Amino acid sequence: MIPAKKFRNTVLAAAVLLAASLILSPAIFADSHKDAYKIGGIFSVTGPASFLGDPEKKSMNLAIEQINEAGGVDGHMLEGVIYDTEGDPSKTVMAAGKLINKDRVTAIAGPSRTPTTLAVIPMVKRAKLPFVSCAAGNKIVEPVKPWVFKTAQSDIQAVASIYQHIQKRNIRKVGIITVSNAFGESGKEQLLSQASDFGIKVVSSQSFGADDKDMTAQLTKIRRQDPGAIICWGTNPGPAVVAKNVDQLGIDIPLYQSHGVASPKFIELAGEAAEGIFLPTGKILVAEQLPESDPQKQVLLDYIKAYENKYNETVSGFGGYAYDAIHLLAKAMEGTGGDKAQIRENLENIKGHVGVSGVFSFSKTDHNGLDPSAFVMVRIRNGKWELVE
Amino acid sequence: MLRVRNLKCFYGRIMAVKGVSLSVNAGEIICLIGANGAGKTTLLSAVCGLLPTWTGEIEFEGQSLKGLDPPAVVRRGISLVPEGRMIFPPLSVMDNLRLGAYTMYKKKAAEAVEQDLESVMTLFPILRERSDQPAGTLSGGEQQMLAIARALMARPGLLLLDEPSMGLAPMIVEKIMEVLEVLRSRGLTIVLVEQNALAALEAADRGYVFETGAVLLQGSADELLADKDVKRAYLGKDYGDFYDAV
Amino acid sequence: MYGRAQKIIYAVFVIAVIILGWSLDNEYYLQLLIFIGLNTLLALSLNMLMGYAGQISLGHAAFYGIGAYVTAILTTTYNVEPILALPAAVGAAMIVAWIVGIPTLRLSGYYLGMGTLGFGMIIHILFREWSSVTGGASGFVGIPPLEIGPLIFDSRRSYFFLVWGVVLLSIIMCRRIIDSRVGRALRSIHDGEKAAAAIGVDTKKLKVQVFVLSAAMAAMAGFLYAHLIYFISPGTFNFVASIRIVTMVVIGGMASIWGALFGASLLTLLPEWLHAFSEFEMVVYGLILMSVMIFLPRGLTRGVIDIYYRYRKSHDK
Amino acid sequence: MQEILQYLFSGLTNGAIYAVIAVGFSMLYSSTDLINFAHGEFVMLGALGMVSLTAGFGLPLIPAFFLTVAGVAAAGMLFERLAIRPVRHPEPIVLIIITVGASIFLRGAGMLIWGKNSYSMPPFSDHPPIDFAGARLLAQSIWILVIVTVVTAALHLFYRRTLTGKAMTACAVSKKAAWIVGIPTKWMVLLAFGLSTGMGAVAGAIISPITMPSYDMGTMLGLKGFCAAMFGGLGSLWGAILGGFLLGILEALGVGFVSSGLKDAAAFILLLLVLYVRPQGILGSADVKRF
Amino acid sequence: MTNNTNLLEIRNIDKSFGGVQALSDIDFFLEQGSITGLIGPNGAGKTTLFNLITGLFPADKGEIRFGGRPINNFRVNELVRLGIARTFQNVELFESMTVLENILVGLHTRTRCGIIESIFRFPYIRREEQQARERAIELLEFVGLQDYADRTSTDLPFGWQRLLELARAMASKPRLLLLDEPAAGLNMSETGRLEELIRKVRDQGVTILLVEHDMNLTMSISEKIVVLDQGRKIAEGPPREVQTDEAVMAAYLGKAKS
Repeated sequence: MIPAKKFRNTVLAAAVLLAASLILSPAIFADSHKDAYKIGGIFSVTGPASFLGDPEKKSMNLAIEQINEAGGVDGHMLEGVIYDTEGDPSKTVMAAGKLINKDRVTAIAGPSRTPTTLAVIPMVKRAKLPFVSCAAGNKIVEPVKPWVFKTAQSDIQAVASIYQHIQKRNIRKVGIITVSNAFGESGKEQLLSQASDFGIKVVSSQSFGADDKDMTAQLTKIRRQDPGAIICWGTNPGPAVVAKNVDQLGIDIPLYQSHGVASPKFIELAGEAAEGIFLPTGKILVAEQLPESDPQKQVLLDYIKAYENKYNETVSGFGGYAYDAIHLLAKAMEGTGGDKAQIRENLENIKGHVGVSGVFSFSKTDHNGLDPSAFVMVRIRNGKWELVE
Repeated sequence: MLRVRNLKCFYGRIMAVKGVSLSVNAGEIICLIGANGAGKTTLLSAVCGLLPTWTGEIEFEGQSLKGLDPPAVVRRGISLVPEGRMIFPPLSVMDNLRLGAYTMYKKKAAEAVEQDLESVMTLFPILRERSDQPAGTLSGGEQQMLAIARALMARPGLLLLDEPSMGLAPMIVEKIMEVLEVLRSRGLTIVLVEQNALAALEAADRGYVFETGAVLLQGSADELLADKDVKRAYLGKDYGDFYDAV
Repeated sequence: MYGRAQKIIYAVFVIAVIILGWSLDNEYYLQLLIFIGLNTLLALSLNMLMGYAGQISLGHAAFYGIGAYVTAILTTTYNVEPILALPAAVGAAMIVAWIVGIPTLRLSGYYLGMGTLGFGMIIHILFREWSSVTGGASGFVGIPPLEIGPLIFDSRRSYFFLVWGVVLLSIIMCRRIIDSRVGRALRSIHDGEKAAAAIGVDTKKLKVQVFVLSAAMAAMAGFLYAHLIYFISPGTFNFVASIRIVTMVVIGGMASIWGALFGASLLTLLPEWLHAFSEFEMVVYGLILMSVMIFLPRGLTRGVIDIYYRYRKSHDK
Repeated sequence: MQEILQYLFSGLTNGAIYAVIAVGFSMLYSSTDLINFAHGEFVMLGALGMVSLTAGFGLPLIPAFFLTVAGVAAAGMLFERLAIRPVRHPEPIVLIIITVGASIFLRGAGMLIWGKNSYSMPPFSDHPPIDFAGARLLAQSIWILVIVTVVTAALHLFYRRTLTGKAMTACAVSKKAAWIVGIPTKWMVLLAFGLSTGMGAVAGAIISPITMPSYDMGTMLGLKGFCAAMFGGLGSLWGAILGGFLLGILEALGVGFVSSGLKDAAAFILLLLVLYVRPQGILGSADVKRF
Repeated sequence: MTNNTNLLEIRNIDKSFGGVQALSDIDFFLEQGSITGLIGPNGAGKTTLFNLITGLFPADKGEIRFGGRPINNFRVNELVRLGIARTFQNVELFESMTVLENILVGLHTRTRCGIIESIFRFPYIRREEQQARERAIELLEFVGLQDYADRTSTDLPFGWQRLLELARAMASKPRLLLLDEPAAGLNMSETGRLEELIRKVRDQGVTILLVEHDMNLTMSISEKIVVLDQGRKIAEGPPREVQTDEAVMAAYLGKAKS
């Protein structure tokens, strides 16, 4: 009665299933243990946030190389294992799982973006693993989670820097235009919530899609409210389009950008329209112009030189997050023998670590460790970054 | 001119033509008649390359047509006026005609095309009147004329017509048959597939009667006209009184 | 009877799941298998619609997302027990599917594709822009672990059993539907909608019904996903995700339950393997997708079986 | 008033882009009944190819433009030859997956060739924005509008005046009828691919100065173009143009009068309504395909 | 003239497509338990009429009554429920299903299991399924295909596929069965078997409307013939009468030039 073909297929399927389960069974997976400290990296090397992930991956490798050349941590070499998240939370979780359970890393640096970081946090919490994110979103360290740290400057400080600057110039009304992704949204939140602290009113809040090609409609709408300045929050190439559109529409008020565009790429993309734009950034873009007294100057110049030598490309403002993360982790690993809890403890107690993105001083209540001095305001003039006071 | 030997055609696993042999001599009008589903259209499809799944032999002017696609068959000099006319409704009458000459243009014979246009428009004056109208706006009979004219534009040696009288008023059918006579007098060879047996046989020299994928009868048109079996192929056996009445 | 083969394979399935669940110590592999399970659910759900009923959907991730977001909002914002949020999540997806399905499923071919694609985009934009409720583009944080009475599914192993239990139930459910009167009617729509109608199948109603069912299964997967990751963001439910589900179904082989399992496994594992290609990953992935469709358009499982039979046939002669 | 004019300008610029992309979709559909989900990637190739040829190889604008379009068209034809023609049972779903695969492949290839960065490209002419009653229009937008008009007119003439164009229409009307007449339909399909992807490249090339092209720019553009094509009526040249401009203008007005965040949703909601009420699109008619 | 013994009444039906008059003023009826042949040359409107009766599209004008009840605006599946079944010219079997399953689909309107019931397989559903299978086997026996129940339907020889389609149509317990060229593609002996089968179906009380080009079959089996030509009814009557009708001869063979 059984249709022979169907029966055979069914049995075949059963056999395949059984075989698959045997193949996947743990005997096959031998885990490697080496005497090196393994540090995992998860960055969005490809995908929409590759402008972050790519330099971060390179900087992480650079940092590990430097540390190993200097003899490693207590004689242990560092070994980096880096996976690509493509900016996708599910993939990030997979990658983190692989790092934690298959590669058995001691600590993780990355991911590059806020949503991917948020997706990983429950895992590191469970795995009890030191974790240093490279993403900007404030949700990551607010509220403080024991195992979670971050090196990227927060939106809070970036927004504060901008508003301070605007306040100084006696501007009371601003229009904001933000990209409709996590970065823009987080910026928008801070821009709206901090405005009143500086006596500033947001008269119009617009958004644009990450792939949009023309923002004149949004800017026209902003212009109608007659603001004294426009603040754009996004990552390339959108803000460059905004800059060009502002130019095109002849809107003659100051334009502020976020630290999301803090790379030479922005100037290249926006071209002449970039002239006169203000933005808060880590000091890396203006390292040369820093006063000699600045503690970060030497660190920055060294990093820039090493990066540009190794990869033969201009340094961006983002790779530093991973560079700092690795150096912080290495510092915290000293004398721990690889004990994760110990490393975490050490991380929390690091004070005055001079990094690329600022001077880090962590504490029980502050897992970002940066103060507003991590940011400087720069202005673009003649296609160059110029430090403004 | 055209020789078909033991042709078997398949649609998937169904054999629609079951071993047909026939021959067409230059300058003849041959008609293939028989009820629906007798395999006439299938045979034409096989000849003009639309249906590649056949066995047996189809020769045109001594060369096999095996493995040729329709454009290649058209270039060899066989044009088909398909069942249902298959004109291009949104294109103008003129464009339909020019497309008929597609292979001619590709042979760099643009001048010949202009001559041919003139000649088919003389043959079908109505097409000249309507040359700028979309072909879809023509009446059924006009569309049929257009379809024939379009096929002629490729300068065929052999013209295959599939049911040119379908759905047309008797007067128009008559007119079309007259045109076929004219064409034959110009040296064109014609194979005519028809359900409308009487009109077709009157125009034709010889005929083949098909029934369920095979040739039932063949002979000169006059013989067939007189043959009672032709009617049988259409209206079924068991005539009884019918014969007496006729 | 036919049922016996069925029971054997279910038994093997259960044994395989149990062996894997107890023997695998590595959370990474458990997690990988959990994702395979979730993707299998998605592929099964779309397979009912696309493989069996022959209706394309390019927006299926929307239902996945609705399941995830509804439970996230209920359990986190309103502190509803997860187990109570489940019917709401699945029910919401079903209601949306019903409302959208009635006008959309009248379309066919690319128009149906476009209609479902547009629907998927709208839902995705809704997740992204309605930030006061959904957390917007940065995502929704703090979803609690799944608790059912005394059971707390907060370890990878327990979740593995949960997900694969649901997968098994879904497979049995799909199997039963397919082998029933409704299933035959569905398949008849796929084979020939005209003939199906001529035989008395109310094709319009049935298409909407299977769309709703399919949405429910996808929402179930979304529910499980939310309580697995504790975090969701709109990007997981975008157009690319919809296309990925379609790909799983087609690569595995349409109208085949085990094909759905296979397609889901392959498309979950493939990126893991392709890490080795690093920068070339996308290129290789695209090539694999194209080649499978060009050379084995009936999907890998069917394709291999076809080749096997062709081989057998040529040897029998 | 000035604002509305500015919205219209914004809509026209975006609309022109959508229109050219939609034409590519629509043209291919009318000839082959196929939706090329990789179309957006050909737009990307056009834009980045333009950048490479001008900035990288220092070619002047005009030869670079034609070389780009020709190159991308050739790539499109190669794609047809290698990935579409061998398909034995060209069902929509199989073709969808193949073109989706192609789009992933091309994006990957784009990433390998051009890296992950965005590029900048100078406008075709260095002219300050033009002022109309207080609303400003970029010189490049005018370039876009002019080129779109020229290309559309050229296409129109190609389909109406040339034998090959008419043959392609004939193929679109009925492949079988065209075949019988002696038109090599396979070649026509190949040509349709070349033209369609060439149109994609035109779109990419003309928008390269205002979009800052990168390897992943194609997906969203492709989707919007697809939307526009459906909107106007799949398979109709003027439908695609109309659909593109309508979509662009509606988006701009949506930003102006509704909310910038929901403008994408507005486009898709409108699309669904069109599909429900008039599936053949605004200009398309259910049974006649005509370009 | 409503007659109780008339199962189907076609009254003054008009139908046009885009300005082309496909049917005009068609008027005839089918007597309960009779076999009627519908013939005419290509393009006469037979298929259009078929589609009107089976509810694929509505008539422009006129009325169709089934069992005394107007059915003009009924949907296809409702008509099946009422008892109208059809077969297709090109045999539209469900290719992914076995022979038995094809018949089971045919029983769709005579069973009632829904999605929920199918998932839980309640006892009465199992019983219904069991009965359906038994009924399906009976139907296969009726057409002589019982030994091939588990074959894939499209693996059958073409002639058997016709029989299968007929059995599938019978599964819905029709009162009226419309056969669209059932003999197309069959050889002589298969046609003979079909003829026998059609009579057997009629003997079960099913009224049959037959469109067929095989005149031998049509003439021998039908009690009445309706002839259409160019959308009009040109003759109606017993086979012999129709065969001698001059209008019919002209429609088929054309007029000789006089």
